[in-house]
Amino acid sequence: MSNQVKLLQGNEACVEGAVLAGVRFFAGYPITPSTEIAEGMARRLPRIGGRFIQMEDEIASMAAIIGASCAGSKSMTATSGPGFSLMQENLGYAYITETPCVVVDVQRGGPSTGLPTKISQSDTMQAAYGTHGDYYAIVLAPSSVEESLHLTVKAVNYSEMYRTPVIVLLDEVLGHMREKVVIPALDEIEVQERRRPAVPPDWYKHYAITATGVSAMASFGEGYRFNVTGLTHDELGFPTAVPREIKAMLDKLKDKVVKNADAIAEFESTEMDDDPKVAILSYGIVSRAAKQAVAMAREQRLKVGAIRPKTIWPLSESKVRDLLKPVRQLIVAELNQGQLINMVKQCIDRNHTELIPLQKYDGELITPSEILHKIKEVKHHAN
Amino acid sequence: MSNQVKLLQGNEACVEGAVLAGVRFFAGYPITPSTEIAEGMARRLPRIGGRFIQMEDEIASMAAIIGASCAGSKSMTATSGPGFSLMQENLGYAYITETPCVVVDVQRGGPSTGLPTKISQSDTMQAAYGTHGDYYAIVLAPSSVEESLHLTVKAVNYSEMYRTPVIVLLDEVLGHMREKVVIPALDEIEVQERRRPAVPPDWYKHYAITATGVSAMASFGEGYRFNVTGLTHDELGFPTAVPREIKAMLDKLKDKVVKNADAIAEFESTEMDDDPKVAILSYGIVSRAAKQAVAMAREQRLKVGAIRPKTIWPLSESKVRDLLKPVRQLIVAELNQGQLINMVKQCIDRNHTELIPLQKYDGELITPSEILHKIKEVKHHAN
Amino acid sequence: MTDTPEKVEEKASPQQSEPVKSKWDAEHPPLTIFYHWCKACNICIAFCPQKVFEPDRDGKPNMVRPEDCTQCAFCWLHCPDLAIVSNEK
Amino acid sequence: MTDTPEKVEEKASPQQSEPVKSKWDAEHPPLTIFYHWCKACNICIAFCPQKVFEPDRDGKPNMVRPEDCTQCAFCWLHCPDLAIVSNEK
Amino acid sequence: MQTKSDIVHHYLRPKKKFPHVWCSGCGLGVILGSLIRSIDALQMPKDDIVVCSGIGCSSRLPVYIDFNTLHTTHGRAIAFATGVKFSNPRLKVIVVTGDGDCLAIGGNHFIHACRRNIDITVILVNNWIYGMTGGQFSPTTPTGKIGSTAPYGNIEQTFDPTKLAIAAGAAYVARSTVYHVDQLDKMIKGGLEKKGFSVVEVISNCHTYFGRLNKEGDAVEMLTWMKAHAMPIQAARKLPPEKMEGKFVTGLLHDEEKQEYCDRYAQLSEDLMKKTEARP
Amino acid sequence: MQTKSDIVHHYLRPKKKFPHVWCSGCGLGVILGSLIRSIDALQMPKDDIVVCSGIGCSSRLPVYIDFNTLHTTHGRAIAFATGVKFSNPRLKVIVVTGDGDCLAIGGNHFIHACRRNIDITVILVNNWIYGMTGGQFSPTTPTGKIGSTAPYGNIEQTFDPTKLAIAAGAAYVARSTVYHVDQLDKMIKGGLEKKGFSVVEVISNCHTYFGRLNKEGDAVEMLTWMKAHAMPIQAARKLPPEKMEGKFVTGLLHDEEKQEYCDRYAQLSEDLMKKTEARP
Amino acid sequence: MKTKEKQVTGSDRYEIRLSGSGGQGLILAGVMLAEAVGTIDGRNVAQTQSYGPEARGGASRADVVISDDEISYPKAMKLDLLLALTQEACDSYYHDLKEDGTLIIDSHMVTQPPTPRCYGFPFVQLAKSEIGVAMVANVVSLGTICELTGIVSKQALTEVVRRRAPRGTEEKNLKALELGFQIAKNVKK
Amino acid sequence: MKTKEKQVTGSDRYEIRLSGSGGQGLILAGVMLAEAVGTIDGRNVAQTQSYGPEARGGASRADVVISDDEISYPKAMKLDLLLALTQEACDSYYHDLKEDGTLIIDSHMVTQPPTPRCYGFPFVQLAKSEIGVAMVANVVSLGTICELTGIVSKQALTEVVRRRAPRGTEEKNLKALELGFQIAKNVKK
Ligand SMILES: Cc1ncc(C[n+]2csc(CCOP(=O)(O)OP(=O)(O)O)c2C)c(N)n1
Ligand SMILES: Cc1ncc(C[n+]2csc(CCOP(=O)(O)OP(=O)(O)O)c2C)c(N)n1
Ligand code: SF4
Ligand code: SF4
Ligand code: SF4
Ligand code: SF4
Repeated sequence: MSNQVKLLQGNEACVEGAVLAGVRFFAGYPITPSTEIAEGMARRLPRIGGRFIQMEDEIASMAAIIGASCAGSKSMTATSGPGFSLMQENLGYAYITETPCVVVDVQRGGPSTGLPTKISQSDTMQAAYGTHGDYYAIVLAPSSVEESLHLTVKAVNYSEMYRTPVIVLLDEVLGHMREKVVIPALDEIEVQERRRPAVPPDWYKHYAITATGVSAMASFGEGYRFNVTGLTHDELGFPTAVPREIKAMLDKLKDKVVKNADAIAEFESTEMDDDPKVAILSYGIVSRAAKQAVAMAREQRLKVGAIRPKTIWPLSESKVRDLLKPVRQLIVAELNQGQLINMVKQCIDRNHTELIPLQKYDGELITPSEILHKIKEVKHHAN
Repeated sequence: MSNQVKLLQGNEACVEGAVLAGVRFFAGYPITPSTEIAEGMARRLPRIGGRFIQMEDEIASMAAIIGASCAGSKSMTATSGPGFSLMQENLGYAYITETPCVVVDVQRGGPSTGLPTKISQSDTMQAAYGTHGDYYAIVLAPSSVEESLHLTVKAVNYSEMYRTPVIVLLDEVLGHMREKVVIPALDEIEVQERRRPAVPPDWYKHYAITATGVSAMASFGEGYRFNVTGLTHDELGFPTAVPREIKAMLDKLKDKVVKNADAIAEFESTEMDDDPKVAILSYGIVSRAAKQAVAMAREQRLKVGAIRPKTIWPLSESKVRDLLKPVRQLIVAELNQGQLINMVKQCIDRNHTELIPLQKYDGELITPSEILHKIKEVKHHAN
Repeated sequence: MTDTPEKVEEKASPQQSEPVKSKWDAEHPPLTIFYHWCKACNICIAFCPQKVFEPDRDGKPNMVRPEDCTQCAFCWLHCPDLAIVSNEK
Repeated sequence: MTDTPEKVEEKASPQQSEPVKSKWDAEHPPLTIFYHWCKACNICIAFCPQKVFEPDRDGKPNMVRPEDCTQCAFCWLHCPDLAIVSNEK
Repeated sequence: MQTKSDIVHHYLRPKKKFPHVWCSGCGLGVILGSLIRSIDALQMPKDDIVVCSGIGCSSRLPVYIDFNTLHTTHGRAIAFATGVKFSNPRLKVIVVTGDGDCLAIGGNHFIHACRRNIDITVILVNNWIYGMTGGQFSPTTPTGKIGSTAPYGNIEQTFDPTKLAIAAGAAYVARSTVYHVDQLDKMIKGGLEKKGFSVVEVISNCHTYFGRLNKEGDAVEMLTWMKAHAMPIQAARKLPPEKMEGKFVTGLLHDEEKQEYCDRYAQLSEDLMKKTEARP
Repeated sequence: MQTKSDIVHHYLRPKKKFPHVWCSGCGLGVILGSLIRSIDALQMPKDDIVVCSGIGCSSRLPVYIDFNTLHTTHGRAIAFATGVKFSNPRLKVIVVTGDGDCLAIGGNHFIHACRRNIDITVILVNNWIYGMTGGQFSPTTPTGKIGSTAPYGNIEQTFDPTKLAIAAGAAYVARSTVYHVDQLDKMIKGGLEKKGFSVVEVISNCHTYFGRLNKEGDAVEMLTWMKAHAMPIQAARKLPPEKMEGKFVTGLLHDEEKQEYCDRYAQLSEDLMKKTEARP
Repeated sequence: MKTKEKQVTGSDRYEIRLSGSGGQGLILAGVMLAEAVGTIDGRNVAQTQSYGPEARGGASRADVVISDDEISYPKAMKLDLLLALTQEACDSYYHDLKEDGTLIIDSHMVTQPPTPRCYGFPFVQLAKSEIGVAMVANVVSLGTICELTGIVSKQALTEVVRRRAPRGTEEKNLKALELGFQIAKNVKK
Repeated sequence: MKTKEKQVTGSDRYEIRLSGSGGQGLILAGVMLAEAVGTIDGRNVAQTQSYGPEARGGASRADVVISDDEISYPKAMKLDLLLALTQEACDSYYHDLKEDGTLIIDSHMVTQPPTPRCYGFPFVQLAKSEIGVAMVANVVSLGTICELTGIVSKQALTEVVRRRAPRGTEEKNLKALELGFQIAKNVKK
């Protein structure tokens, strides 16, 4: 199977990535436009000793993958807006219990049933704030089919490394479009395993506070017999209401993500070398339109660049500020009524960089010419 | 019953407010620390011709109040974090279908089961971004038992006026504490009714685009026979995938809240008249500690003020900037790891106003002395 | 079995005294078919006990034997596109 | 009815030959009670078929008739706080 | 046209015209017709009827008919309907739902509504598959059959929705098929007339997915199968079990008088209000 | 101590000591003991046992025992347990859940697990009320009884969880009470031994809420009631219906052999892998 | 710093904590006190309590803050009065009492008072012996607090005890209140 | 502005749309074309399609963008080639075709072509008459496109049609492809 070239949908590439990264448990409930992921898993997993189960709904799907992860499986589910909303409660459980798992959300138009077969990026904020309580999400967003494979691998890896759920944000267009993908050989990709306890069961603390913020994790059935609970808990995993212990637990959840934000937050820059004063910020499939627009603009001698976060959350404020140093006018292009732009507002100095929204939310993809149009408008203002 | 003085819990005050404002349908599922609201409704409603039903879960509760609202009842539910997470999908349905209803979220510690009997303000962001898709929440947060009554009335009113769900954010301490409340006579409070259609059924458009962004609303059984759907829809309420119609629908959802943000967003200022350079921003019960701290600071000749948003969402950027004009250092005090502060970051110029976080998330309330301590630290820096 | 055709025959009994065959012809068709609604599913054609229909080029029902129609109601009750109505019942 | 006492008597039968009454006394109590776990629910006291217990000041079981204990097991099987164990079984 | 067979057209929405979205030959159109005829036969005023649904091909049905219609979220139609009905018990509330909508994600609302015995009529369209999302297996897909998420054959047991409904407390439970239209009309009419929670399971053909994946042919073949395998309960009762092998029972399976939820609440509320008034 | 009656203590968590959080006299402690004895009797290794629960007083049980324990979200224990079991079928998976947890919010997961017949044992603690949140009525609160959200008496019908489980496809269904401890031990043991989905409903006393609100007395009174009203199935079968009035049936109510979910999947997977290998 | 705050929170703010074990009815006592002060005496009042995560039994407390001014911070900061019906409660909360605050203990239950400067009454025993039920010790102590501090009017408290007492126990509770007044009077004398 | 963009998106980017009605197998044809170009000819390719909200029947289309460079924007911007098997499809998409783009229509189905400068073949009829099943009209047209434009190699396309054709229909599909080549050759001559 090594280094095969295949024509795949974004959803299918997710399946490939997951299988490569070692995912052997998938529980899901069908929903457009994510269903091909479940269908792919249903075909693949039983052939490689993995397990696929279609649950009665998304709540159960999320529960099942957490249970499976506790029992030692790398596990994953996939859904779209309505299902993602339903998963929020148990997703919160995965955050507080620090259980590795991956959730792919293939975005479609919302709210509610909305636009099942049309594109959107309107789950951007929900991916970080959808469940109650404080928590810190890691959210990755590929922009091509090939990257869907690689970021899924990365999502599984981060989830195991940091013992936390990781979200992959796709969208209807990326999920369904086909591009060619070089399927890497197993030895060409890095696969991370969760850190296993090195201590005997009696010494084991399921939530040991460590320098990195990440605790080793035993699986059920290995002799450790620990407790897992969604209540605030102490290092051993027993419920606690002691303020000091609660704070320690919540700090741990925060630190392991926020302190590693610079490592996790990746960006791609296009034509940023000559320090353009105008740039486009966008993520996912929209950044493909931005890239095209930059090429078009450059042909017209307009000095424009583009920036694409591959990691939507955590926000690395320092990285964003760094990347935006030359930029005086930033077009934030997104398929919603303004979500990414709010995140950017949090980190930048608006006296230095003006933010120009380019928002489309009618079910259609932003086109290169719409961006080019905006670039020209902006240039005009700037002059 | 007019102008009675009663000793009530915050949760009980919500019940009084709801009943006064005309709520006659309550569907809920018990959860600490909100249960007293359901219990109060169970006692009250059957006595006044209203209807109380305990549903099988929070998803069903949210569904039932939307159904009831479509049938013409002012309706409400109450819950806490885990239940609020479960309600998100159907809450999104209420937003897109523009169905009036009120959800009270009595906050406790999260994520997940977290700290069922302890205070928190960590659903602040979720209240605006918990469900998928673009939507614009109205979220009110009282800081006293009496205000719990009045803001519940206001929540019901806003919900009917703007045809949208309204969230009331309480917290464990406010929900359970008792203060005396003057129960207003019915003629002392303003009660809003949803605008009924003035046109004959044939002309009726359930989602008519109007100047105010709010459409008149008929009830089931009145002869209008309209369709309600969670799909993107046209003015009549029929599913549409026409980009123009989708955009119009989403703009309508946004505009009716955002364009009225200045009217909806209310603030309380304490000791802000002499333009203090240091101020405390906080909401809900925390602002009571802030007020106490301001009094303590003023006694010590420290020029400090406090600002309290009664409306958490929508954010009125202009109002916030206005209020903060004199302030160079703003202590943002909240019972979470930093949620309100992110919202503030979006509207202010950080070169002008430094933001100083004061975050407590160990299940205990912030005390006046903790705030005073922070004030002193800050003053020191400022000198 | 409470099979549709049987049942409807009952209801149809008053007409049985009339000479059924002569009532319908190409000019006085027993049914009206809304061809723009019809999706050519073949149900009426396959199940008509009298074989009144044959498929046209698009697979839609062509009343080739209108005179055989007994107004048994099978077709209009089973048309999933509500594209058939009787001209009598 | 598969009532607990009956069933346990069966198991207890080997002991029946011994002189039950003489086996236990205040020095050789039939049971050990963990008083710091006991929450004084009164179950053992109320149901002991031999009325072995009486409540102390806090409502916890005081073995006033240890010699009457037949080791029927009711008390330790029903103590919701797992506060009773037999010294023999 | 003013013939009786045209009656269905008088209940279609004037502003949203046919043809509908369903596949050629899909049983849903037949059910649409049957529902309309049943309502018409009972002379229920259009204005008083509320039809709720969830998400799925079946759940698209209400959009076409000229009643008060509520097209909700996946699986939750019955919970919404409970709100509508309980808020205004004068309304006649009908739910149209699929085997996925009602029994997979919506199973809990289904059994709880049965338990409450609230006066709602559920038309449960059982086509053994998730049609809308493209053919995944459902809780009623027979063991061994293919679905897009059961590419090697479904390994799960199935629900019998009528048994579940009876065990959970429904007052009226019936089954028919899109082939047996007269029986179907009768069963739906019976459900609508019943005061209490009524469930009519309708076996329907999704040849597009179930038929194609399982090589069970087109609409005509699937209807033929229904004709051959349905057994009215009266007949079934007389048959020895071996003769029932492979058949399924249709007709009125359960009918029980018991107090309806809204009634019971109304009575409680009335009593309380009298008491309150009685006080000085 | 090394007597047999002490066995329960050997299964308590060394690091989290008694006394437990439950009220004085709460039946949950009795169930805890029974579960431990049953496991001990079957000589199941501690390391292989996973006990899952949701949220509620009952769901606090796993925290005390020295197995792999998973205290999950309200109503979802069975769905989590499904993930654990299916991921590693070697593990023995037990769910401890309340009438609210299992039948109100969790009803759907319950019936679907029955349907799949996955090898999990559910100990359903039925105390007719939501204990943890302070006495709201539940789907098993008898009609007419008081709950804090049914201050004028519950107007809803109840579920019989055993009927529901049987209708939904469970392989083993039993009922006992905290009074009938020997029977309870036997029923739990039977459930644990059963390959497939097993449900043991345990009638338990929440005198703190149910008892107090309904004037049914303290733990002793409620246990006495159980003693008086339980009827073993063998006896019940022989009684005329009028003699069963007000009684409830205990014992093994349903026991059926059918293929278990994980087994069936394993077989499918094995076949496929053989085929794949067989290919060039 | 703490001492400074004491001054600041001064004015006429008065903070009371009623503490003991679950089941002693201290929350109800707190509610009665607050209701009397707030709805009848017409002062401002805020009553709070702590719910343990494991609410079944264990320690219990109710706080009541009273003031003629608006009450900003509703929780107790530094107690003016602490009632402790158990040793555990006394040990836990004594340090929250102002230096010159009033400590009232159940003299039978709190065997090791942290300071000799306190009032001790055998509330529970008296309730049992005089009224016949230990349950009303809470109301006995309310009466005592009323009589000793005058923070609530007798008439208001009596009214509220009558109103809030569980049905059928009104008489017993009023007697208990009276008993509370009485034993305090004896001390004051 | 649009005209300018045309230049810009130029390079060797080539955009194809296959359109007709649902059930004509145009998505599959798009996938075959993309797979041949991408995985065998070794060029870059992006294949997209539009899902209606009401996916049951109705119009259908598949777009394939081909380039030797990296493909930034994956959707068609201005078509180089439009295949239209129905009048409706032709009417809807003709305006997306470049001025100098290639239009290929089913000459029986598209009775009113928007321009005379187009290639017309009776794909559906030919498929029926020559191969015996209308279903393979999609593959016939693929063959024609291949032969006319050379955008995909014959060998690659043949390979993929063999691989992707529904089991049991391989022969018919290969014959259809051959037919497509043939009719195009006749035109080119
Ligand atoms: C929360 C949520 N999950 C999943 C979906 C996707 N979805 C829509 S319809 C459907 C299944 C429909 O099956 P069924 O109810 O049997 O109806 P049919 O289409 O077969 O008539 C699914 C899974 C959704 N819309 N919302
Ligand atoms: C999503 C959610 N909703 C509600 C609750 C609140 N809650 C906790 S336990 C419980 C009911 C418990 O009842 P039951 O399962 O019968 O257990 P018991 O306490 O009686 O043993 C409820 C409603 C919650 N924790 N999470
Ligand atoms: S074992 Fe039996 S007889 Fe002995 S004390 Fe216990 S209950 Fe009484
Ligand atoms: S049964 Fe147990 S807890 Fe209850 S009184 Fe006896 S020893 Fe104490
Ligand atoms: S997919 Fe199936 S259920 Fe849906 S419309 Fe087509 S035939 Fe009917
Ligand atoms: S509240 Fe009820 S169920 Fe909970 S511990 Fe107390 S007696 Fe047991």
